Parts: sequence; C-alpha cells; structure tokens
Amino acid sequence: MSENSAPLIIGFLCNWCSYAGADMAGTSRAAYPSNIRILRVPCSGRVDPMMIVKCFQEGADAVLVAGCHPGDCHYNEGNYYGRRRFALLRELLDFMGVERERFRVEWVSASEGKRFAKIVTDFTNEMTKMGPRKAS
Amino acid sequence: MASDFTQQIREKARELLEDGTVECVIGYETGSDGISARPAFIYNAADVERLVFDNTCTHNLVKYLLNKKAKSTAVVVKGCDSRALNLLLSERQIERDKAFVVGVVCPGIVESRWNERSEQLQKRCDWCRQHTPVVSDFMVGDPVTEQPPADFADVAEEEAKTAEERAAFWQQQAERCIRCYACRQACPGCYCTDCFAESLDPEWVGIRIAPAESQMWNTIRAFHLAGRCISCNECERVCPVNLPLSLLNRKLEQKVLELFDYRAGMSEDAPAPLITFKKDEKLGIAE
Amino acid sequence: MLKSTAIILGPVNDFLSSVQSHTGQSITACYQCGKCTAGCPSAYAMDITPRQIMRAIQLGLKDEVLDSSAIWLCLSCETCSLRCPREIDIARVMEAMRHLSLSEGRRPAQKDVVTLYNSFLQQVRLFGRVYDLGFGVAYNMRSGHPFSNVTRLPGLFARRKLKLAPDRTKGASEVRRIAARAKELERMRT
Amino acid sequence: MSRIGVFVCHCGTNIGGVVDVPKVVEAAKQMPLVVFADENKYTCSELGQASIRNAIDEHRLDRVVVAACSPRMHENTFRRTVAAAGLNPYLLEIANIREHCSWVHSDHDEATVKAIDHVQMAVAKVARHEALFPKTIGLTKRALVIGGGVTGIQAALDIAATGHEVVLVEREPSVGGRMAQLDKTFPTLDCSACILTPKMVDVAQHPNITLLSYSEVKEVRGFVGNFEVDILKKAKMVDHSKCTGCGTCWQKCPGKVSSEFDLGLGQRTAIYIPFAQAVPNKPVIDLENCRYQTFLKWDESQGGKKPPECRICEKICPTKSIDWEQQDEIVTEKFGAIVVATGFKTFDHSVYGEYGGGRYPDVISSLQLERLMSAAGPTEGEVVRPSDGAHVKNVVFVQCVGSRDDRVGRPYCSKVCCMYTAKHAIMLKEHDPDVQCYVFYIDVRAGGKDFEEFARRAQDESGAIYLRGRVSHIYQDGKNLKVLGEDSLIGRPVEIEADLVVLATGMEASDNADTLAQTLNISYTIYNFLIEAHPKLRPVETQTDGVFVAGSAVGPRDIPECVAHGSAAAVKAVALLSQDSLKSDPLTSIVDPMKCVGCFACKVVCPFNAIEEQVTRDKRTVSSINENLCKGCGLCVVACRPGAINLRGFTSQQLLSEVLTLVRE
Amino acid sequence: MVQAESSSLEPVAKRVYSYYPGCSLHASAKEFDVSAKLVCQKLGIELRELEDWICCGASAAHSTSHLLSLALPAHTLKQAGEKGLPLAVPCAMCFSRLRITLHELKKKETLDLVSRTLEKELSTDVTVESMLDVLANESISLPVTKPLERLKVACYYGCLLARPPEVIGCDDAENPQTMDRLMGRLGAEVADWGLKTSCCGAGVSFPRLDIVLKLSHRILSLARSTGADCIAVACPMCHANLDMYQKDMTAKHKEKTNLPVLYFTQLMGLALGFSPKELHLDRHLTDPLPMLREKGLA
Repeated sequence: MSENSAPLIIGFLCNWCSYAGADMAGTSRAAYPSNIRILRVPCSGRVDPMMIVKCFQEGADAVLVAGCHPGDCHYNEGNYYGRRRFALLRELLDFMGVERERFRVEWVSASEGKRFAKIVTDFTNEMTKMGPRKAS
Repeated sequence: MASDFTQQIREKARELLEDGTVECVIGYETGSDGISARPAFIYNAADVERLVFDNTCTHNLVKYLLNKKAKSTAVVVKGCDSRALNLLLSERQIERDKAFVVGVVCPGIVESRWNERSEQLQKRCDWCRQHTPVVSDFMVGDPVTEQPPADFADVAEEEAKTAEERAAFWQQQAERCIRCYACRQACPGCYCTDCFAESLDPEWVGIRIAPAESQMWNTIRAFHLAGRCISCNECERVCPVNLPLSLLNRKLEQKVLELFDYRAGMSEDAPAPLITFKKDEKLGIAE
Repeated sequence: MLKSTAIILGPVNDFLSSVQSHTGQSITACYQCGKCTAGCPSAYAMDITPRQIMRAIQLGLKDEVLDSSAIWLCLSCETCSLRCPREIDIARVMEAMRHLSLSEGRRPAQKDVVTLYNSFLQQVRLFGRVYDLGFGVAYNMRSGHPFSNVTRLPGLFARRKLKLAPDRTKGASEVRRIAARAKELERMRT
Repeated sequence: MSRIGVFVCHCGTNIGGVVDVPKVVEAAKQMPLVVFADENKYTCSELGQASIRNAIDEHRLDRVVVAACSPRMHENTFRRTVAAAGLNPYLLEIANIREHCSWVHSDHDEATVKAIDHVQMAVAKVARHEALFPKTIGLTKRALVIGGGVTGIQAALDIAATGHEVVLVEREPSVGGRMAQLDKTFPTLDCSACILTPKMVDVAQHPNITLLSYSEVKEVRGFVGNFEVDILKKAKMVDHSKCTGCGTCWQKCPGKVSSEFDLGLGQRTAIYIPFAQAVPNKPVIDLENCRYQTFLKWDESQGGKKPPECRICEKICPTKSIDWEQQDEIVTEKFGAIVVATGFKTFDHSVYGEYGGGRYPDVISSLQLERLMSAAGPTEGEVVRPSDGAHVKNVVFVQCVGSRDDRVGRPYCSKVCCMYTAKHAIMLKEHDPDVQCYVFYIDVRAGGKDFEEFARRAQDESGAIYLRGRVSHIYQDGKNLKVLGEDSLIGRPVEIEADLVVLATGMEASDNADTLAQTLNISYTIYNFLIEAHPKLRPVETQTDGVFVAGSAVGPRDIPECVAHGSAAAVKAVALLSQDSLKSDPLTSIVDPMKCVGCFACKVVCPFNAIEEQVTRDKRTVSSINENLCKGCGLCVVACRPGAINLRGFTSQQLLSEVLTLVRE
Repeated sequence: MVQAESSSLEPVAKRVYSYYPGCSLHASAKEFDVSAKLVCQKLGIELRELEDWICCGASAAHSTSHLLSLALPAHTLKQAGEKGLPLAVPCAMCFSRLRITLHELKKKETLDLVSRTLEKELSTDVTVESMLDVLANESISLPVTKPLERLKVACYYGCLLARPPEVIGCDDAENPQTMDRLMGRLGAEVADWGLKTSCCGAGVSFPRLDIVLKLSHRILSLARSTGADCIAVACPMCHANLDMYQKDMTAKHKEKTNLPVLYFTQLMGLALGFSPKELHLDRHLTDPLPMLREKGLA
C-alpha cells in the first residue's frame, strides 16, 4: 500500500475508447484527483484477472478497468468477454475481503472526457472515504 | 447392491478386454488396508476379479485418461467424475473414441480413513446433484431422480461476515498454506503442463512462501476453475492443512449458476461461461 | 372533434403511462399511420377516429378520449389490432377506455349503446340467459324509444323468431353471484 | 543489460507549467537501466528529435522513453525518430504526462509525483520491449467483385481503370441487376436502360474485366491480399465461345415460361437472354423448362404420350453452339481484394392478406409497374391492367408495403419508395393526361438533391392527390378495386374505387446474403444487410481486411448512392492492390508451443479466426497464430491459463512490471 | 379425440362433445340449433348439452366489465372441464368469448382473479371447438345425397371466427377457407370475395341501426355482385343483421336487396338429405325457398 494515506488507484484503459477518453479529459482540461496511475492496454479483454488480483495482493487500494461501450469494441467482442470475467472476479475478490467497491469497471468512449474525469473523481473520493485496504 | 455393481463392472471389464475393445480398464480395487478402494489398472481379463465398487471409491479416475499416448481405455466413472469427463472432452484433453465409459450410478462416497470403516458421507455428496453419470457407454445401476439445487449455506455463512473479517479469515488460511499443490494435482480441471504458479517470468506467484503469494495462488487457482469446477471437492479433501478451498469454488459456482445458468461438465458442447458471451446480458457491472 | 382551446401540455403525462401499464400496450409506439381508422367499420360515424384516440392518449388528453363517441361506437371487431403495423392491440385499448369511462361515472357519448348493454346484462341476471323479447322491451323502455323496431315484431313472430316466455335456468342465481363478486373485486382493485 | 534514455518534454508550458520537469529528469536518472535523461522544450520539434538521435549515438542507447503527450499523438513520430537513429522503432515507449497529467492536475507536487511514476512505468515497460519487425506479405493484384448490378459494375470499371484485373461474378445470366428493370430514374427522369446499358457493355468489353455471368461464389479461403475463392459456373448448355448471340434459337424455341425479368407480366423462352440488352448477349438454357429435357426425363411407366424430342435450338444454331454435355463446374481463383455488391430484392407483398395476398391481378408491385411502363417491357410501354388489358384511369399507390411495418418484420424505411412513387405519378400523367393518381403515404421522405422539388412536382404539376394514411383493405368489387384508407390530415376514412393499385414494396437483402456474409466472415444485420466497419467513417470497409461492401447490400439506397459507394469501394480496393506488399502489424499474439496444452479456449474467443491448429514434433495438437489475421486484441492471452500465449508490445511481463513499479516503491 | 377410419367397414368411431348452444340458439337462432343437431346426428357426432348453462355475457359484458366478461364464460369452461369432453359451440359470439377467456386464463394472475370471482378452482385444461371446425374436419366423410350443384355460396365468417387469429385458431384471418372448403365438399361453388371477415355492425345493433344497415348492405351487395345465390354464415348476430333488414335496404337504396342468408349447417342439412321443413328454412325473413326450389334443392 502506498505510504501516503492517499489511495493508490491503478487504471487499465483500452487504447481505442477509454484511453482516448482520458486524453479527451486532458484536452478539455477536465480536472480529477492525481491518485490514478494509468496503463494502456489494447482492449479491456486484454486485462487479465490475474493482473488485477496481483494489484490488490501487492497493495493497490483500487483498480479501474475501462473499455469501449458494449457493441463499440474495436475488436467487436473483447469487452463482452471482459464483462463476464470481471463480473465473476469482483465476486471472488469481495468474497475474499476485497470490497467490491474497490474494483470498478466502466465503459468510457473516446468522446466522454468529462465523464472519465467524473468517474475518476468519484472513485477517488469513495476510496479516500473507505481508507486503505486492511490485511495483507 | 454395491456387490452387484462390482459384478456388473467385472463382467463388462472382462468382455471389453476379451473382445479387445480396450487394452486397459481403469477401475477400483480394495486397498492395502483391506477397506478403502484405490485405483486399479487391469490389462488382462484374468485380473478382472480384482475390480470392486463400493462407497469408498473416492478417486476420480478420469484424470488417468489425460495420457494422450494411451490407447483405448475403459474407465469407471461416478456422477461427479462424469462431469469432469465432459469438461476434459470439451477442452479436448481426452479423445472420446479412445475412452469407453463405464458409468456407475453413485451410491454416495464415504470419508475414507486409513484402516477404519466410516459411514460418514463426504461433503461433496451433500452438494451432489449428479449421482447418475451424464456420459457413459455402459451404465451400472438405474438412473435416479436428482435432488433440487443445492443451497449454498456455507457460502452465505461466509458472506454474512464483514469484509474485514473475511479478509482476516483468508489471511489466516493463506498463512497456513504450504503450497504443496496437492489441490492442483487432485483437481480434474488442473492439467496444464506448465502452471502459472511456477512461471518465473512473469512471476505471478513469488517463490517465497509468504501469505501474499499463497493468497495469490489460491485466488487464481479458484478463478481458473470459474465455470469449470465440477465441485468434486477433491482439492479440499486432499489438502494436508485442511484449507477450506472448496468455499472459493463454491462461491464462483453459485455466481456462475446465477449469472449464466450454467453448471460445468453437464454436456460436452456447452461452452464454458468465460469463453462465450451474450451481447445484451446484464451482469451488474458498468450498468 | 378536439375542444376549441389550445392543448396545454403538462410535464408529466400520467394518463399515457396509466393506460400503457393497464393495457400492456405501448401507445407511444403509434406513429399515426391511420391504418386502424382506414379499416375500422364504424370510424366514419365516430367523432374522433381510433388513430386520434391513440394520439390523444399520447398527449394525455383524457377527456377527449373518455367523452368521445368513438369508444362506444367501437364494434370490437379487432380489425385494427390485427393489421396495426406497430403491433398495438387497439381494440384492447378501446375496451379499457370504455371501462375507465364507466368506472369514472362519466356520461357516455352514446348512452343508448350503454343502455343496450345494461338491458342485456339485466336479462342475464334475471334469467341466467338472454330473453330477446324481454331484452328488446327493456331496451326500448330504458332508452326512451319505446317504439323502435316494433314494426318488425309481426314478421319476427310470423317466423317464430321470438318466444313468448324466457328460457329459465338454475344458473340464474349463479350469474347474480358472479356479477356481484366481479363488481366487488373490481371496486377493490381500483 | 539495456541502456535506456529518457526524454522529458516541457511542451512549452503545457507540461512544464505544472510538472517540475527537471525534477522528473533527476528522478529518471536514478531509475534502473537508465543511462541518460534530458529535457526538451518541444521534443516533437526537429530540434527535440535531433537531440534524441544524438543521444542514441552518444550514449549508445538501445531503448528510449519519451515523456510527453499522448502516444495516440506522437508515438509514430518518435518511432520514426529512433528508427532514423538506427534503433528498432518498437524499442520506444511513451509516458503520457500531458493529457493524463499536467492538463488534468493543478497541484504541482502531485502532478510531478505522478509524472515520475508514469516515467517509471514506461522505463519498466521499455526494458522488456523487443525489436519487432512487421512481416511483409505478398499479394495478388486482382479484385473480385460479387454482384453485377449498377454498384458492382461501377466498382469493377473503376478498379479495372487503374490497370488491375477484375473478375465480376453475377448470379443471373446477365449483368444489370434491378436498375435494368427500371423504366426511368428519379429525379431526372432519364431512361434507366439508356444510362446503364453502355456501362454493361463496357464491363463486357474491358480488357481487365473477366465477366462470369450465371456464376456464384461458393468458398472463400485466405486473408487480405491473398484470398482464394471457389466460384461455381452454372452450366449454360451453350458454348459462349462459339455463340454469336444471333438470336435465332430464342426466336424459334417453343418452350414458353413466364419471365422473371418481367416479373410474371411477360413470357420468355426456355433458351433465353433475360432481356434484349442483356450482357452477355448470349443465351442460356433453362433446363427446368427445356422440352428436350422433358423428353429425356419422360418414362413409359407414367403413361401419356411421349413428348417430342424438340432440340430445335440445336438444329437451327448456325454456329453449333448448343452443348448438351455442359456441366456445372467450380473454378478457383486468387484475389487480393473482394468487393461485395449483392444488392437487394423487393419485398413479396403476398403476406399482406388485407391487400389480397397477391390474388388480385390488378394489385401490382412498383417494379411490375416499371416493366409495364418500359418501352422494352411486355406491353411496350402501354400501362394496362393485367386482368383485362384495359387502360387505367384511377390509380392508387400504397406506400410502405414491407417497410416501417413490425408486423411483417420490416420496421425499417426503404428510403426510395417515396421518390419512385412520385416518379410513377408523374410518368403515368405523361403517358395519359386523363389518369388520376392517388398516393397513400405516411410521410414523404424526400431528403436529397432535387428530391423535394420532384415530390412536389407530382402533386403540383401532375395533380396526384396525396393522402396521409396507410391503406387497411383492398378488395375486388366487380371489375375494379375498393381501397379503404384514412386521410389522417382531415381525420376521416377514405374509400377509392381504383382500376389499378400499385404497392410500393420495400427493399430486402437479396437471397442468401447471409450465407455469403458467413463465407466472407463479415457481419450482417438481422435483416441480412451487410455491416460496415464503421457506419460513418468506414462505410465501405468491413471488419475483415480486404473485403469491402457497397450498394444496397448494406441497406436501402438509391442509384446515385450505390454508384458512389461502388466507386468508394473500388478506391479502397485499389489502394490495397496498388501496394507491392502488405506489412502486417507486428503487435500480434504469439504462442509458446511447449506450454500450450491444446484446450483451444483461445480459438473459441478469437474474433478473427486467427488461431490455427498445429501438430508439434511430439504429436501434440497446439494452437498457433496466423499473424495476418491477428489484430492484437489479446483476448487469447487472457483465455490461456498456462500462459502459453503472449501479446507482443503488451506482454504480461511488461504490464506486470509496470504494475510492480507502482506498488513496490 | 378418435380419428375416423376412412377405408374400413366398421362403423365410424363415435365423436362425443359437450354442447353449449348459447342464448340465441334457444330463441331467435333456433334453426341454427336444430340444423346443427340434425347434421351432427347424421355424421355420428353426439352432442351432450350442458345442463343449466348460462349466458357468455357477449359484447355487453365485454364492453362494461373486463372481469365479468371473463367470469361468465369461465363458469361454462368449468362445467365443460368437469365433463371431460371437448366443448362444441355453434354461436360465433359464445365461441369467441369462451376461446378468449380460455386464452386470458393462461395468465396466472388472471386465473387467480377469476377463480376468486367464481369461488371455484379453475383450470385451462379444456378444449373449445366452434361447430364450424367440428363439422369441417376433413376426416369426417360426408354422405351427400343431394349435392349443392348449381348453387354459388358466399361464405361469410364475420369478425368472431377470424380475429384474433392466434386465439380463435383461424386458418387465414383475411381470407379464411374452412367454410369454403366444406361447401366445396358439398358440391357447391364458392365465391372468392373480399369481405368474408368484415364486420356487420352487430355490436351496436339497436341503438345505431344506421351503422348496421350500412355495413350489412355493403356485405350483401358485394356477395351479390360475385353472382352468389346465398350467403352462408356461422353466427346468429351476422345472420340477424344480414337477413332481417334487407327490406329496409331495398327501401333505402332503391334497388332490390334479396339475398338469402343461411346457416352453413342448414346448407349441410340440405346436402345430407334433410327437408327444408326439418331445417327450419321457413324461419328466415329473407325467404330462401324460391331460390332453393329454382336450384332444385327444395
């Protein structure tokens, strides 16, 4: 867990929609808290549940996965598979004591810069309220 | 009844070996404690008398079919074993035409302890909804009508706790895990020649024996079985330190049933939930 | 036709939503093609057409609908429902509007039609079955056209079309009980 | 041990104004494997790029991190930069400290900390980058065009014009498609045949175009640039190499059947060309209705008298072209690009029982009216009723038949009906000034150049009476037809006595469009219309590289749109074919056959059929990636439990090390 | 239900139905009742009339109370269900109400509500057949003694035997053929015409005679224009409207409207050899006998 009490949020953004959406947030100067660290992935379907578990095991406070809206996936189907995996993973994590709130999945299109900023802001505030993870 | 099962199995085994349908029959024989059964590999009709079937036949013999080099083999399967068979067939680990399946309508299996009789039914038998094998070429016993869906009381009980308690609970379990991987060896769904757990690059699970690493192992082991676990509880049964491993699988099993109305291994061709999808399904994320 | 004032539209339209939920029909789906009216045998005699009924519901113009003669001149022939390109069961909606108008105790725009129905049901409650002659007489009296169709009686008698005594059945009491229960239950539900 | 250089950009004040760039540079210098770090005012400027190139030489850098704007902005720019300095372009990583940092954070310290983290991640990732080399694939510089309607014709001609070979496959005995059946075209009213036939002839005569009429595409293998296609050539029973199309045979053939081209309003012979201007202008024999065939099939047992042997065509053919031996054959051809232009068919109105369900001869479809109006049609342009040949006076047009109707499973608008009906109203008036047209419509949709004016003209000049309402019932009343509608503008039912009713039947995808789409692995709607890669920005491309779509096979369209899309598809195809070789993006998946257990979960999830089965030396069946089909989504990587599959440029190792820099600091 | 053996000498297996005539057939439409019974008898179909049956509520209940419009037929369905026989219903109105009720009762909540109304356990396990479907069943052979040659019949189905087709079980709601085929088998020529299922206006008969006259006249004159000698119906309301007011129409339109309107069972009766008297052919206001005599059928 990061020393400073500010929560560490790791974000996996799909290259085609959400990463571009985050860029849009930048170009439209939509400010949001600086806690999030962003990784670029080709598709939300590329985000391996193992990777997310690893984030938490290693002490991240929260994980955000963002991809194209259903139906808009650059690879047609990636986010549909992702959706199923994440739905189950979140249950498992919660069951093992990682509160479901800490793992968020969002569909953010390339044009939703402001929305991306809002999502990150809300998420960060929520995490700050919850405080750092217990255990491990 | 059991003895009569034994008879039928022996006769079938003899027939199969004599007419050369198979070159080996994998079944059960009485173990060295004279009580609990152990796997038996019969190559000549002469030896079929060794075969038995009773409520101590706990092992899932399907795993022995994974040897792709083997020629045609007959195998004795219980209800739960048969679901494993379907799983492995659908994942192309077994060639159907090389396997002759002797299905046995399972009477329920008892806890086997060394050198003592037990009438205590195994945990999995409480959950079991599949006493009659779902796949077989020859059926021993009459198919039974199955029980209504198992309720997931154990899961519910765990969920009643606070997140903090749950975290602590699994933390304790992780501290006890010695990462012997017995769970993996016993699991019909774990057959990878290289397991992610032993990969050094990427190093998903560090080689040091530390709670965090064990936690990682147990979590991913469970997740790799999401929608694939046939709830035979072998992982938990063989665990030398008695970790409640099935609890994780059960949680996922419950969710898979609820979200995808899917039970692993019920048919050879229904694709596992994580390698298929429906466009307009609502799964409670990002909605 | 529509009243001589401009239509004032409020923000929420309870009428539309209540009709939709009550009939299970999506009124908003109607795109006003008029096929219902085109095929409606009695549309020519209505004050506003079935299509306009649908439109009025869309706009929440409750009075236009419930006070229209259209809902009473609907013959329940179901031609509209059969052919609607938006698969709306218009006849079902018309039926619901008749019931609503009655339950609100409105004065039906075609009171004779309602009288006809009531006289009919009265017979059924009396005898368990309809007695044509009694029915006819009852209708004439209640509707205030005592002599309507009287001229036909000779012909009808000549052809033995009308019996002089009602067909009586033990079922009659059953009918009265059912009618009462239905009334009560329907009141409870609204 | 790799030697990494880090270049932090001020981007004027865009980054420098918020992030403490020097501090980031200092931090970078401390990072493992970093041997050089520096800052630039504008790294993307020639000056900035030069400084990178020099540093690569000076400090023998083998990997580069640029901390600047989004990689979606300048990744390619900097790839070229490092390549210019002799590094493999894929040994570069971008840290996005502008869009994702300086532009969205105001607190300088926080922004700086985050910038350092992002540089740290990039460093960790770039350290695991490998040199990647795009594979070059050869390609066949030929195009296949499927469908010989106006769209396909346009596409074929445009491709051929650039000097590339084209094979045009048409299912029917002649090209021309629906447009050939039309009399005039809206809104200009120029004669359809007059503008189409020259193009049809061009197709037949163009040295670069091979026309395979009476043929169908059966199988498609391979991938962009290298398709292999099986084409079925149906037996014509006429040797077209000898036939001169003199026409003696079809003038003499006694086997008469109703003509598909004239939609049952006229007749054709068993050996036939569909219409006078057909291309090729050489006949085929319709075996179903050929007398010689009936003669051959006849057997005593059924009794009756033996039919005549006929074979008249054979006897009278001056060039001895009739060939009874001909069989269907399958030819396999190679192509680099495929254009699908399979067009549409008109809705079959017989499902409308309320309109007579097809049993009233004088209730006809608009396309039938086109044939009646056409000078080359069965009545030589006389608009008379099919029932008794009487000239028509009162004509009712019914719009939206098989369009905007959920009940018949066609909720969409067919787009062209409003306009062609206006055309019909105008034309009928021109044919005979005494004709009165009534048009029942729901909305008049006249969006398009000169369309509204044209639709108005039908009412203002040709006096057609437009009634807003959908017709509910049409029934025969004596010689005439009763039409029941509503004028929804005045709100009253309308009854019209018509002597001809014309149903504006909508557009449907042509038969077997779905099967063809499956063969080509492109997607299609529930109405079997083909789906473009992007409805706005990639209107003629599909999700399958090298396969392009055009015309009304994609959805209801009018002629000008179809032609435009035909040309558009042609340009895309040519752009592809004019390359000497294709470069495949090296960011693809790769399988470690030793780890693969052959469960083929990857194969199930791959959206692009890029996973192939391969047998190893030790006889295990494992998966391998067809890099030409792989688009690098990484779905297979996640599906693979043993981790036998990895994705170049986004390997698990790379993502993991990025994460670890964050959590283990 | 047992299927009739076509090619065997044993007597055809008997078909047995519960029978629900409905109010009209006990009064104004007696001839429908009588002819139906005669024909059934002849064809070895036994009809057992439900005792103490009650009215279906017709459009009166339908238009005034949804619940009542279901409750009354539900009572009859209950009776029929107890008999365990399929229910044969000649009157199109009754048939329609019964079928629609049966359909609505398939919905759980409706079933509960109506059960509470009747204070009885209801089930949807009962088959309701229209007399037309019963008699049009092609597996019943028709011992025709007097084929309806030279007779052109316009079959009129009205609303109730056509809509809603999925509930009523109509072969083609816009152009049904059941009655046409039946008449064909009796040797009659049938008219192909476009108003087979158009409404005659029954719903508002007394109060708005003007509507009835307009609609019925349209139907009669189109049928006439196809050269039909008579109209065959299966609904007492349709019959009343088409048969009763022809004089008024003649007066109104200044052209003689005179087209006999017969129940299809009466035409069957004639073909099967019953006399006009037996079939109560003298009960119609538009006298069919002259026409039938002229055709040698009476």
